[in-house]
Amino acid sequence: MHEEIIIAGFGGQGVLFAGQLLAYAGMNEGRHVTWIPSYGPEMRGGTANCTTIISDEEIGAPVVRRPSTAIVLNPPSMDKYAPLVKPHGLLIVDSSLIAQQSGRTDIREIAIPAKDIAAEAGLAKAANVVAIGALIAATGIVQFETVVELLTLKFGQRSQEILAANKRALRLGADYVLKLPA
Amino acid sequence: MHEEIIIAGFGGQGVLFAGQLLAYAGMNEGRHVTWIPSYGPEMRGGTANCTTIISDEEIGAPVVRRPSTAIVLNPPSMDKYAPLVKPHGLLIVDSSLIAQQSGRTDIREIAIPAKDIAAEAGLAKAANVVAIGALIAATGIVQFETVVELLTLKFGQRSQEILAANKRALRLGADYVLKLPA
Amino acid sequence: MNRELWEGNQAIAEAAVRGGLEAYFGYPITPQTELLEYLSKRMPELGRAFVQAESELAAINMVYGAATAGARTMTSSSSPGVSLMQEGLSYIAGSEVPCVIVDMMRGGPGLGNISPGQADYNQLVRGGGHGDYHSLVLAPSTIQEAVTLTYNAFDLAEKYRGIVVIAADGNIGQMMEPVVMPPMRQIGHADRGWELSGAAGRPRRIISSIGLDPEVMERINARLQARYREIEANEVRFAERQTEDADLLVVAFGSAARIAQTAIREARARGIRVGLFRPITLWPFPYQRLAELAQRIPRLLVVEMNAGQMLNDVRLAVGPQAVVSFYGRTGGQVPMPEEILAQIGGMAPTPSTNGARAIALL
Amino acid sequence: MNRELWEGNQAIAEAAVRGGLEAYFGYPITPQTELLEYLSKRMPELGRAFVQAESELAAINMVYGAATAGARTMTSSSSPGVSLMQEGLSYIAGSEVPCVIVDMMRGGPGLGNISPGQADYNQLVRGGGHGDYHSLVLAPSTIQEAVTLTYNAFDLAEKYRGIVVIAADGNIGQMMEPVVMPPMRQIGHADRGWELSGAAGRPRRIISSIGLDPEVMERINARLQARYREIEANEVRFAERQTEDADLLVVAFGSAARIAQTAIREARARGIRVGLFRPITLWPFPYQRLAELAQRIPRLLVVEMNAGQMLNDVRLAVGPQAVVSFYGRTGGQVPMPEEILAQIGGMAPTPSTNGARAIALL
Amino acid sequence: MRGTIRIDANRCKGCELCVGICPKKVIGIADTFTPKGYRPAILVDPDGQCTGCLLCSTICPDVAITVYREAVSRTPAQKHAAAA
Amino acid sequence: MRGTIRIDANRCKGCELCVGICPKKVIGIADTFTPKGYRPAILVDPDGQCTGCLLCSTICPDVAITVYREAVSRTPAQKHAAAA
Amino acid sequence: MLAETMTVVYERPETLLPVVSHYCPGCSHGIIHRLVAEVIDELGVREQTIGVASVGCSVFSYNYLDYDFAQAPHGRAPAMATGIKRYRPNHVVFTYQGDGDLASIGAAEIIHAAARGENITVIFVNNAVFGMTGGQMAPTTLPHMKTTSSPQGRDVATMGFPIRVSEMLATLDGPAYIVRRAVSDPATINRTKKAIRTAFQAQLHGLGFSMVEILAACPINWDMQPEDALQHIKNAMIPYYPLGDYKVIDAVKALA
Amino acid sequence: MLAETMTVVYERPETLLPVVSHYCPGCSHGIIHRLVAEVIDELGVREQTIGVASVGCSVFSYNYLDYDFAQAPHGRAPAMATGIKRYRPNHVVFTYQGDGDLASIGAAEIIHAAARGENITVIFVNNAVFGMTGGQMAPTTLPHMKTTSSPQGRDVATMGFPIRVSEMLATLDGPAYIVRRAVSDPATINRTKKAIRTAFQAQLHGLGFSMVEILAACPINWDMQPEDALQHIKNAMIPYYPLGDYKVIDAVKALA
Ligand SMILES: Cc1ncc(C[n+]2csc(CCOP(=O)(O)OP(=O)(O)O)c2C)c(N)n1
Ligand SMILES: Cc1ncc(C[n+]2csc(CCOP(=O)(O)OP(=O)(O)O)c2C)c(N)n1
Ligand code: SF4
Ligand code: SF4
Ligand code: SF4
Ligand code: SF4
Ligand code: SF4
Ligand code: SF4
Ligand SMILES: [Mg+2]
Ligand SMILES: [Mg+2]
Repeated sequence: MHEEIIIAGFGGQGVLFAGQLLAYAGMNEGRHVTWIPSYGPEMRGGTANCTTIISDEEIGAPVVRRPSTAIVLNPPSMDKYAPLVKPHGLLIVDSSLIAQQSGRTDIREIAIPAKDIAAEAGLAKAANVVAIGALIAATGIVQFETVVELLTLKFGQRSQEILAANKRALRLGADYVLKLPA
Repeated sequence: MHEEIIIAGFGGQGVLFAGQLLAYAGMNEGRHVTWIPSYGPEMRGGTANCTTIISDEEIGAPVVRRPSTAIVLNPPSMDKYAPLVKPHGLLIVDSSLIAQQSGRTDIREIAIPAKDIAAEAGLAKAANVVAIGALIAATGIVQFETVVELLTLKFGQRSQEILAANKRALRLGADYVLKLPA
Repeated sequence: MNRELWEGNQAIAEAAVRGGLEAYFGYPITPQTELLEYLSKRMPELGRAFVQAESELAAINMVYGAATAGARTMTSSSSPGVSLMQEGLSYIAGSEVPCVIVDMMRGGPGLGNISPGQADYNQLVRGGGHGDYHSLVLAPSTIQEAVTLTYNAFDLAEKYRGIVVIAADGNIGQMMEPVVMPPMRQIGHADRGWELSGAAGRPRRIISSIGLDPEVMERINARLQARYREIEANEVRFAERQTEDADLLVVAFGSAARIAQTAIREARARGIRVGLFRPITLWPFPYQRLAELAQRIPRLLVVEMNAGQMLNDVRLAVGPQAVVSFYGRTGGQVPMPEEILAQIGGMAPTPSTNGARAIALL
Repeated sequence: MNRELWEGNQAIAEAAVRGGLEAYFGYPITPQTELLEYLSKRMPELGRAFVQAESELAAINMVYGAATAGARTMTSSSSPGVSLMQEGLSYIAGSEVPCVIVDMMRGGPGLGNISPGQADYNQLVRGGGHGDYHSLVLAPSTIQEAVTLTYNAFDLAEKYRGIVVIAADGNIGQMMEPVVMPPMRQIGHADRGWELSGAAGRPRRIISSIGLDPEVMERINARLQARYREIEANEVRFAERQTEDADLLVVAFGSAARIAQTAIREARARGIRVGLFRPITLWPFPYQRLAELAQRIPRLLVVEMNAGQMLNDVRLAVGPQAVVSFYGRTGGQVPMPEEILAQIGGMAPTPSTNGARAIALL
Repeated sequence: MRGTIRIDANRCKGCELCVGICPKKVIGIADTFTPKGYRPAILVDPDGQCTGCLLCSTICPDVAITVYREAVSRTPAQKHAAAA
Repeated sequence: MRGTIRIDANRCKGCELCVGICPKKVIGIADTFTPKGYRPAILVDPDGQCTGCLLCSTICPDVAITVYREAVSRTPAQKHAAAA
Repeated sequence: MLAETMTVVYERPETLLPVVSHYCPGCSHGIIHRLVAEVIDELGVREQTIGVASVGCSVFSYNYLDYDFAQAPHGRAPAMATGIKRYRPNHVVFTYQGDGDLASIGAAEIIHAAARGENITVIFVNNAVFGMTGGQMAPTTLPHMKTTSSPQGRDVATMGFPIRVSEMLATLDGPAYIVRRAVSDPATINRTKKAIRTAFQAQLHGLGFSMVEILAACPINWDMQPEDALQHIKNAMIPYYPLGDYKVIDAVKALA
Repeated sequence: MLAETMTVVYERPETLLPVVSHYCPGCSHGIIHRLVAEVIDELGVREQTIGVASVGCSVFSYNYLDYDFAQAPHGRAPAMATGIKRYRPNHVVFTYQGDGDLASIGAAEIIHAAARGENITVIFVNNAVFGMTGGQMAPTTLPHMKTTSSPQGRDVATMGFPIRVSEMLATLDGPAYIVRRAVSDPATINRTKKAIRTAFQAQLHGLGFSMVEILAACPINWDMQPEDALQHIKNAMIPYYPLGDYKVIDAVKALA
């Protein structure tokens, strides 16, 4: 197994955190992992993206030009990354913010209203976690439970409320995908 | 012809000027010349020395370890340079300040009380010029007149008195040597 | 085995702390800032010295000061900041005190950008400062390796009383990877015989790089050169992968090497037998081993994130009988595995002379 | 022909003035100070800009500023001061503005001493600063040559929109020799299309070395590299003496070369046929010509006032089939003709490998 | 005095400084997003309360606001002075 | 008070600062040279006018002067204080 | 809503290019850029102006201000400006520098440009933090303030005290005009603009070094809402950095 | 002449090594070295003292002062001293710097060491000229003074004004003790010694940054007889650089 996931959006949408979450999960499941961010010229408010690789083999390049999966959380990222996903790859799109579609037929495209779902879960900011839930449901790249554990580690001590919302977001994201027609 | 002259003494004794005087003279007589100073670690009051080379051929190294001529104006310079003069070379020693002798038998050694002679010429500081006079008389390395012209250029406009004293110093230096038993 | 996910900058900082770092001085610059930030918290916690200096110039001279006082000391920066340290580095080398420098190289020249680069190779390896000196330059290609090298860098610096550089780039500095951290070392050490600790019960000591008398200065240089020969004899490090059966050798260091590794895997999958030679010490450069390999594998592809700086050393090692191609990306561009693969695929055995370089610049 | 006796520093200063120097910025340091002192009088006399900067860092950035404004501009320093200029030089290179730098090298590393040295070779030639850039480095071996090179340096700098370095040492800077001074040039020039002169009747211009997008930065680098290839094609300079019948080739630059010349004369007087190859451009290095010569004369003695810096370039040029010996004096020591002669005499045809250097350090 | 403003939604970054400063409280935040992803400020002034007082344009860091006033003939110099 | 001084001719550089400062004018310049080539200062005090006032030693840049006074018993600390 | 009878009383200055800046929402750099542009427009000197951008968030000020521009190494803008001004004495030369740039790494260059009385104008944006690199402590960071490199707050015992640059430079004989202003509300903003204008006028009259220090907000690194950040200028910064005229030579006073 | 009854009332301090210095006749460095040695001796801290020599004529101060010593790059002594002091906080760390070193190339380092309140002592020898390199203009050179790099005299219009370092640093909150003294005659010399002692005492008590600026003579580069040079300090330098206490925090006052 060798998965390269790019997650992209505006700064502040938690794309870096989402990527790290995956990397931690991969590591905890005994895999090789790398995570690497890339910032735009802007301090804040610009675009941000990161690449997480989870692999059974030692990882060479931590950067990829064409990921096997892309999660895009804003329109510019959609424009940039949708065409780059490898054939047979996966594209996850936050349809709350992105109206268009990639138009590609050689990949699997999941449009999920992540932001709205997050709001529904009680934490509008957790669209990133919704997207991770969707990714897990679509690929099984890591175990759902591994991520729940990590969320617990991360938020558990700070606020039970936020933790619960994040768990809900993860669950709802996964459920949304599981309910999609296959 | 290829002459390498080291002139050495305390800072302030005009050793650098003496060397430049020779270099100018050599140049004006159509020769290749170089002049190069070397300072000790001390700002002032330390030893100073310079090397002038006058040659019919293009000059390579502007520095020499063993000069064909050394003019030494203080005891430390005597100690340092007397042993370095090339065999058959020339050593000019200001005997007003330096009591010892080199003890070398393979060189010509001229002990001249340059400082006293300079005082006699009316300019105690002109021991350096006395020594140049001696050098010219002993070697004919440059024309006496060339040096007189240069002194005139240098001091003529500033002070006739100083000029006259320098000319006297040059003359007396030369005379002293010419009168030595051959 | 306790694997933790560490960001490169922070991992290096923690490795330094565990390796015995007693005094850190630095100035923010991307992509190294997280290292400084980490230590701004970690060092005071441990009661060790941390100063955010007013500049890289001040930082390197604080390091110089702490080093003369006997501290295990370090600074970190990125390319333009390292340029500002050149005078200080030359002084440190000239006065034979130990220290560790981390350079998270970025795209240049000038202000350039904050993307990863390797164009400080010459500056670090050939001496960016004046005078005849060398730093021991270590180029990790994983965070684990960066940790190990940093942890041991202080010992090396002290052993040879000189500068050890960890030469990495934004890839290494900003990525995260699982790491096993080495244990915390005790700090504090016996008097080493040269450090400034107050002339109590012994004659005073002077640490200076002056030799106003050239004879004295030449003796200092002779001592330095002798030590450099010793380092060349003892400390050459490199890694080889799949060189046994290779027809083609990729030579790359640091993050370029790990990227090349992906290309090599792909090439092998396509039946092209490629090996990797990765210098870990950029200085001393592994000339000898590379020369041996080139006897057997006379086709080499040098991959760097610069316009061909290590290339000179490779050429020096292998001589003109080998075919040396070069693939370089500059200005913060990272070569992608596919590009390297294309170079591997397209490498025709045409000779390249030493005078003219075959530089592929996109 | 009007021969005048000039001190090297002053001669270079006057040559710069006559070559069109419009703005000078510098900081005192031995053995360069006389150059600055000379200009402190000469420039204001002519109504041209002179500033004694607060440091070499400030000086190089004043030069950078004046260069962006279109001035023919220069600074001068010596080794430690040049180390402090590395960041500025990298910026100047990256933003493609022309300037001239004089480095009167001295003994190092560190504070070292004020005696002549050549140990800035790597710093000047391989890039002391970060990023992929080159300066055109000119190494005069007489004052007349220093004058001519300086006089024309501004044209070169402008032609290639980059840095031209006059690399000399205290020997050249402080000695006096007869010189024929070139005539005074008119100053003032037409708009060159890039200089900052106020956006009057044209779109504004920006001079910057930033390329935050690596693609942009790589394009800048590609442009620089293309220009460097052009310089390599056009500007290689060297001098040869008595190479026609030589059995042994001495390779040396700057004042080491003129000293070697004395040794060669002596060697020839003793019947040993020795020739001299003297690179005038240290970058671009005359690889090709030296390679040709080494085909015919495969025994070379490299003489430098350092621990063997140009040596690498000589090795790159001649390859392993030639026997390359090295004689270096360091730390401000000047090799004497007799010493070089002894090396010439004693040069046995034993092979030297690229990995290990044969450095004679006294 | 009667005035109004125009907010360039492309430039506005939704910092809300104008919202806070407006003495007439006629600036609000839109529900839409700018191309940069911000919710821009909008004028909500059904009653024409804006006086053209220039406070919003003075505080706006992104110079996104143009201010208008009921025409009074003025020279360009005066116009500048008003802005100062 | 009666005093005297001793000038270390090896260290003296003949700057004449002591000569100028001595209120008793008992310091002169020798005719000889030091190893460094300077004419050193010498005490010329046939009448024992020196008071040990410390002015010369205070001004001497080369710390070449040791000052003595008619014995009055004093502790080392006082000795230092006197120099200050 | 825009009646026919309405005329523009405020619009973007001509030499502030119509592009969206890279600054964060609420960042004071935007306001200060505007003020510079307005002053240059009003003085009508666009075509003889040369700006020197520094390293900091304002490194791209040249993307917004429509003049010839150079970009200086971190801290060295005053040296570059000196080089430009000495060669082009009739041009209007200004630097635009942050507090990290000017007061930390560039302390020597600003002092010496001021001491030389270099006839340039310095726009000094003091936001008490290294903005661009992500909010590290600057020499101007207030005591106890938390930053990414003073995570427990600036402890003056180990990290030193903030530098009051205007006061420090005012001890020099070189400068003609040194004042401290703020951009915390419309009134202070308007006063800042006046000061910027005076500074440029001083230069145009050849009176020597002029600098306007401007207390500014970096809401992102202060971790505050833009409005709170402006409040923070008033409540925390101004007490430590009093607004005022630190040096105004008579010839500059006479300009008014 | 030396009667039996005589005792030594002044002799060379113990930690001033018995060697002939390289300084020119009449150079003030010699006096100042002596004062430092006397103070260190009197405070009895030789064995915990670490000196930092700078680049200038005093580069070899370590040849004369019998303490552990480091030698700093030009201008960077305060940074080196910071590195030493942070690692050895209980040692007495001082720098010995000339005006070229401290006020020209090293302006940033001295300001920041002062602003940090670094607990070190700075002996600042202001002789208004670059002595070591042969008498070029320093930032401290008086207006109109001729030097080898201001051959027509320092023209303040193009070369700027002298910097009054003590006044400048006194604007900072970091320093504990900043005074200006002179060595123009025995009285000023004795007062200088007192100040040096106070400065070191401040450090010993952990009170922070202390600096004694000392107006000093460089007879050689001033081209004056030593005695005239001391007069010049009085007549020309002190009027421009008034002697005095520029910053003395209460805790330092309490030491006296
Ligand atoms: C030599 C060098 N050192 C460090 C940096 C990294 N750097 C870029 S901006 C900056 C700080 C800028 O802070 P400030 O001047 O206050 O500007 P702001 O971003 O706050 O407006 C630093 C340290 C650099 N580019 N060059
Ligand atoms: C980086 C660098 N620049 C310049 C020099 C040359 N230099 C040596 S001493 C000196 C000036 C010293 O003047 P000052 O500090 O006033 O000391 P003084 O000799 O007057 O006591 C200079 C410029 C140097 N050694 N290093
Ligand atoms: S001009 Fe004044 S009243 Fe009108 S919107 Fe702006 S702040 Fe409000
Ligand atoms: S102040 Fe400007 S940027 Fe901020 S919300 Fe209002 S219009 Fe938008
Ligand atoms: S101690 Fe006083 S009286 Fe005696 S020689 Fe010295 S200055 Fe003169
Ligand atoms: S003051 Fe000292 S150095 Fe000067 S002449 Fe007197 S004894 Fe000699
Ligand atoms: S980080 Fe701060 S200074 Fe930089 S753009 Fe954002 S708010 Fe402005
Ligand atoms: S040059 Fe001046 S400062 Fe230096 S030793 Fe001589 S008198 Fe003293
Ligand atoms: Mg800031
Ligand atoms: Mg001085």
